[in-house]
Amino acid sequence: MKKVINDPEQVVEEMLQGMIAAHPQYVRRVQGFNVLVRANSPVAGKVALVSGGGSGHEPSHGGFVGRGMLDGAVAGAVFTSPTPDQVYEAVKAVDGGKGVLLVIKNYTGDVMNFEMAAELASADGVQVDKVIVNDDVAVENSTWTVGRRGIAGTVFVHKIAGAKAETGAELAEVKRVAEKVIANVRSMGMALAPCTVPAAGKPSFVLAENEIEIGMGIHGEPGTHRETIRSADEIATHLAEKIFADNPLKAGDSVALMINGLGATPLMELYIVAHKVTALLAAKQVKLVKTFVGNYMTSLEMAGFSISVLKLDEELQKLLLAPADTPAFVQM
Amino acid sequence: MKKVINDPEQVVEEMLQGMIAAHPQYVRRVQGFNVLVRANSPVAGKVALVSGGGSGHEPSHGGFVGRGMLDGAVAGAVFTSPTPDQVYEAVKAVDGGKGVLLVIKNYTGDVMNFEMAAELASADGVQVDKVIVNDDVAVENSTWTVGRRGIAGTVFVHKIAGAKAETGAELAEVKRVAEKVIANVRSMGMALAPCTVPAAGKPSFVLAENEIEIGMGIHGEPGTHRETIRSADEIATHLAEKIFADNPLKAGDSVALMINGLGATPLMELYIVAHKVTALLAAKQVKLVKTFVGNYMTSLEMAGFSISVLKLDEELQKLLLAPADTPAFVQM
Amino acid sequence: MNECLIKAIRAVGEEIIKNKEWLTELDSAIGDADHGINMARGFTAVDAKLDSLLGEKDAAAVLKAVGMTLISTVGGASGPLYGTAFLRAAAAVPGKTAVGRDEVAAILAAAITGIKDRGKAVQGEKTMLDALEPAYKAFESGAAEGKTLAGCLALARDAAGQGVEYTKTIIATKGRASYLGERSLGHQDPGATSTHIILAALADFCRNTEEG
Amino acid sequence: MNECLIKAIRAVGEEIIKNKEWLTELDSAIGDADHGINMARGFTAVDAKLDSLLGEKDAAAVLKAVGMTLISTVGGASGPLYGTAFLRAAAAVPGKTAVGRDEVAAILAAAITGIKDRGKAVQGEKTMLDALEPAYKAFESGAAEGKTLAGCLALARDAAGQGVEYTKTIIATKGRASYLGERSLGHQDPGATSTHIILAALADFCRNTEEG
Ligand SMILES: Nc1ncnc2c1ncn2[C@@H]1O[C@H](COP(=O)(O)OP(=O)(O)O)[C@@H](O)[C@H]1O
Ligand SMILES: Nc1ncnc2c1ncn2[C@@H]1O[C@H](COP(=O)(O)OP(=O)(O)O)[C@@H](O)[C@H]1O
Ligand SMILES: [Mg+2]
Ligand SMILES: [Mg+2]
Ligand SMILES: [Mg+2]
Ligand SMILES: [Mg+2]
Repeated sequence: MKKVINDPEQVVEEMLQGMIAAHPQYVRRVQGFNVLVRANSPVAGKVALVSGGGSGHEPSHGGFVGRGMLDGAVAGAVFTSPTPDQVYEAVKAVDGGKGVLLVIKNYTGDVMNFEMAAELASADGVQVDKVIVNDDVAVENSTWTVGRRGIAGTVFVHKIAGAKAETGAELAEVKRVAEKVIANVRSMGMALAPCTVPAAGKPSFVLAENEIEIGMGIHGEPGTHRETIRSADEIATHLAEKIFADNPLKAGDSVALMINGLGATPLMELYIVAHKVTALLAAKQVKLVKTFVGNYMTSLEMAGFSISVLKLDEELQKLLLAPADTPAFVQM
Repeated sequence: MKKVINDPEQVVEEMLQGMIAAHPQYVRRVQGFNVLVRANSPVAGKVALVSGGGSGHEPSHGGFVGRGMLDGAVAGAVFTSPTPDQVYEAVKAVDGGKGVLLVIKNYTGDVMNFEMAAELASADGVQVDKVIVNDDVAVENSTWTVGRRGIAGTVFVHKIAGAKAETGAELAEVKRVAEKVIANVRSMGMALAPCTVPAAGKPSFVLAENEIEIGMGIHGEPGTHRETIRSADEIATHLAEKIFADNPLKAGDSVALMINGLGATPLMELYIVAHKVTALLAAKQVKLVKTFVGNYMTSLEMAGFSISVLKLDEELQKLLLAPADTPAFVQM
Repeated sequence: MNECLIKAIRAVGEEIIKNKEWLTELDSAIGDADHGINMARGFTAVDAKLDSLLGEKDAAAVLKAVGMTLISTVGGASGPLYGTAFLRAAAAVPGKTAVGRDEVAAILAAAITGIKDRGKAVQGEKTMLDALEPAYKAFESGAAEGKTLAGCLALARDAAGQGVEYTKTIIATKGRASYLGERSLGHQDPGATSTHIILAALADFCRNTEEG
Repeated sequence: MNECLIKAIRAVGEEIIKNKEWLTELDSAIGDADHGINMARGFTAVDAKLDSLLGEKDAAAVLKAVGMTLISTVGGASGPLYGTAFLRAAAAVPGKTAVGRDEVAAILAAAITGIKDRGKAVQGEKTMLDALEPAYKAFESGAAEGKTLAGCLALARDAAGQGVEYTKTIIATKGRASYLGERSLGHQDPGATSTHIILAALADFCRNTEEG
C-alpha cells in the first residue's frame, strides 16, 4: 500500500481537519464529531439537508456542504457507514426549525444507522424525514437483493433538493423533489483497477492486466462481473445502454449527464467517455441540459468511472441550474 | 497499459470533442485545430489570454477557458508542446482588438512554439505579448538549466491575469499582473507512481513499492531524486520548506495555497497534505486567503501531488477572489 | 457474577481483535473489506468502556453500555445489528445481577429478535443470523438436556460453526454481498463468522470458569 | 535530382519511423517519452506532403515545405528546431535544382545556425547539436579531401555517432533533460540520436545512389 498518509487510523480525522482548514469560508466542524456543517449553520427558515456515508468518496459528501446543496455531511470510517450518534449530531447542528431531510445511499448499514439517528432526533422533537437513493442499475434482480445501490446519482439529489430547500420550501416539498430526482436518475460504473482501504492495507480485489470489472460499486466491493477490456466506446455504450434500458428516453426528453471518475481516472479518459455518451444521447435526439465531468463520487484511488443520466422535467431543470457554492461544486 | 481509450492516436481529438459536447455553454472549437476558445470569442474590448501545452494535464488548460480566466487553450499531443500554427489560430480566434497575452510554461518546446506563433501573429498586426511561468522550485541550479519549470502555479496566473483582463485593462497591465503572480508563486511536487503516455504504451519510469520521486515535473519525466516513502506530514513539510526557502514568508503575509493532485491521488490524501501545510502556514502567522484542493494541473494518471504557494498583495488578492466561470474553475 | 460478565465480554473482544484481519479478508471477498476493522474498533471501545463499569452490579446496565458503545463505534451494517442485539439482551435481563444458563438463553433469543427487527433478514440470507439462530436452538436443546451453561455454549458454538459452513452454500440476499448474486457462492459470511467467534469465545470462557 | 532529394527525405522518414520506439525509450530515460512519437508523427506528415511536391524542381521549395510540415506537426522542442533547420536549409540553396556536395555542406551549416538561433544552445549541452556540429566538421574535411557526397556523408554519420556517444558523458544543460542534473549522465541524448539516424539514412541513400 502506497499512500500519502500518516497513520491509517487517522485518515478521516486528518482529512476533516484539512477540509476545515482549507475551506473555513464554507464549512466548520461539529466539535468532537466527524460532521461538517455550513460555516453559518443552522440556517433559519430553511429545510436542512444532511447526507454522508463512509469516507473515501470525496468530494462526497463534505465537499458538497454549502449554499444550494447540503447543510451537513457525516463522515464514517473509510467505506463504513457513520454511526447514529454522529448523524444525530449533524441533524441537531443544522436544524433551523424547518426540519431536516436525510439523503441516504441505499446500503444496509447506511440505512440502519441513519434511521436510528432519525429515531433519536425525532424523540427530541426535530422534524426528520429521509430519502434513499438507489440509482445503480448494475444490481439487476432487486427482488433478490436489498435493492439497487446508491452511487454517483446521489450528487444530483444533493444539488436539486438543496436548491429546493434554498427556496424556503417545506420539508415535504423538498422530499418530494428529492424523490423525483431518485425516480429519474440511473447510473452504472466500471473499474480498471481496485483501491486499498488504508486500514486494510491491501487491494480489495485483483484484476489481471486485461480485465475490467463491470457494475462496480463505490466501496471497493466487486462488481457484477468481469470481462476483457474493450474500447472506451464499447464500455461506455454498454453502461449507457443498461441505463437507457432501465429508464427509456425518447426524442425531445431533457437530461443531465454525469461522467464521474472513481478517483484515479484522468479527465482525458472521462472526456473520451463523455464524447461517446453525448453522441448516444444526440442520436436519440435527447436534449443535454448540462454535463458534469469529473470526480464527484469516488472510491479512493480506484481507476474507473460511472455514468449517471437524470431525466429532467421543468422543475428539476430549473433547480439543477440554480446557483450553488460549496468547496467542490460551484455553479453561477 | 490499461486505459479507458479507443485509440492511442486519437485521445486528444476525442477528448476535445468530448469537451465541446459536454460544455457548449463555455467552449467551442476552432474548426480544424486543437484549440478551444470561449463560446463567445472573440470578446471585444478585452485583452485575450491564450495558454496551452501538451495534453495530459487536464483540466489544464481547456478546462480554464471561460469568463475570468482564459480565452483560448491550445492542446498539443500528450506531453508535447503544441505547434506554432495551432497557437497562431488560437490567437487569431480570440483577439478582440486589444491584444493577446500568451501564458507559457517554461519548457524549451513550449517557449519555442509559442514564440514562433507570436512572430506569425505579430506579422499579421496582432498585438501579442507573453509571460513565462517558472514556479517549480525543485529545479534548483537554474544557471545550469533552462531555468525552473512551469507547473501548477500556472493556474494562479490564468486566474489572476484573467480577472485583470476582464476589467478591460490594457495588454501591458495584464502582463504586469501576470508577471507579478509569476514572481510570487512557488511550487513543488512529488510522485508515488508514474503515468503512461498512451502512444508510448508503458510507464515512463518505475518506482519500487517503497520509493517516491521528489521534485516531479508534470510530463512523466523523473524528478530530482528518489527516496524511501515517508509520512504525509514529512513529505509535505519537505516540499513546503523548499518553497518557503525560495520565497520566504513573514508573519502577516497573505497567501493563496494550492494542493494539486497529479491525477490518481484521492482527495482524502490531498486534504491530509492540506492539513499539514495549513498548519505550517499558521505557525508562521501567515494569512491564508484561499485554499484550492483538487486536480488542477495533472500528469495523466500519475499518483502524487504538488504544493503551490502564492504570496498576495492587495491587488493580487482582489483579482484572485474575483468571479470566474469555466468548466473546471467556478468562483462566485 | 457481573465481574464475570465483564470478563466474558472482554474475552470476546480479545478474540474479535485477534481475528480482525481474517474477518476483513472475508469481507473483501464479498463485501467492502471492513468487517474486521469495524468490529475491532467497536470492541476496543467496549474494552475501554468496561473499565468504567467494574463496580456495576446490574447485568442489564453492562449489556446496555456495550450495545450503546457498539452502536456508536462500529458503524456499517454490523454496528446497528450487534448494537441492537446487546440493547435487547439488556432488556431481556432487567435487574439481574447474575447471568446463568437461563439468562443467556433469554439473551440469545432477544438478540435474534433485535437483529431481525433491525435488519429485516431471516435465516438463509447469508447473514449473522445463519450462525446465531442454529446456535440458539442448540443452546436450548442443551438446556433441555440439563447441560451446564458451558455445555450449552459449546453446543451453540458448534452449531454456529456449522452455520458458517452453511453460508458458503447459499447466495446472499441481504447486505452488501447480495449485490454479487451468484458470485457470493462459495464464500463464508463475515458476520456469521464473527458471531461464531463471539460464541466460541464465550464457550471457552465459561468452560474455563466452570473448570477453574 | 530533386526527385532524388525527395527520395532521400523519404528514406530519412522511414528510418525515423522505424526507430520511433527506441527514440521514445531514450526520451523516457531523461525526458518525457515522446521524442520518437513526435518525430514519427512529423515524418509521416512529411511523407504525405512530399506526394504533392513530386513535380517540384526547386530544392529550396521542397526543403521549405518539409520545414513547415515539421513545424506544424512535430511539436515539443524538436519540432521548431528541426523545422527551423529545414527552413534555413531551404534559404541556403535558393533556386537550386540539383543538390550536390557543396549544397549539402551549405545546408548543414545553415541548419546548425538555425538550431542555435532557435534553441540558444551550444555544443556540449547534450542536444542534437552534439551530433550535428561534429558531423558538419567531418563532412567539410571529407570535402576538402575531395571525397564524394556519399563519402562525406559517411564521415558525417560516423562523427554524429561519436557525438551521440559523447552525449552519454555530459550533463544536459538545455532542454528537458537539464532538470535532471547529474542524473542525465550515462544516457544518450534522444535528439542527438535522431540526428545521427537522419545522417545515417542520408549516407546510405547516397551510397546506394552513387553505386547504383
Ligand atoms: N439485514 C441484515 N441482517 C442481518 N445481518 C446482516 C444484514 N446485512 C448485513 N448483515 C451482516 O453484516 C455483515 C457485514 O458487516 P460489515 O462489513 O461490518 O458492514 P457493511 O456491510 O456495512 O460494510 C454481513 O456479513 C452480514 O452478516
Ligand atoms: N535548446 C535546444 N537546442 C538544441 N536542441 C535541443 C534544445 N532543447 C532540446 N533539444 C533537443 O530536443 C530533444 C528533445 O526533443 P523532444 O523530446 O521531441 O521534445 P520535448 O523535450 O519538448 O519533449 C533533446 O533530446 C535535444 O536533443
Ligand atoms: Mg462497510
Ligand atoms: Mg515533449
Ligand atoms: Mg463490510
Ligand atoms: Mg520529449
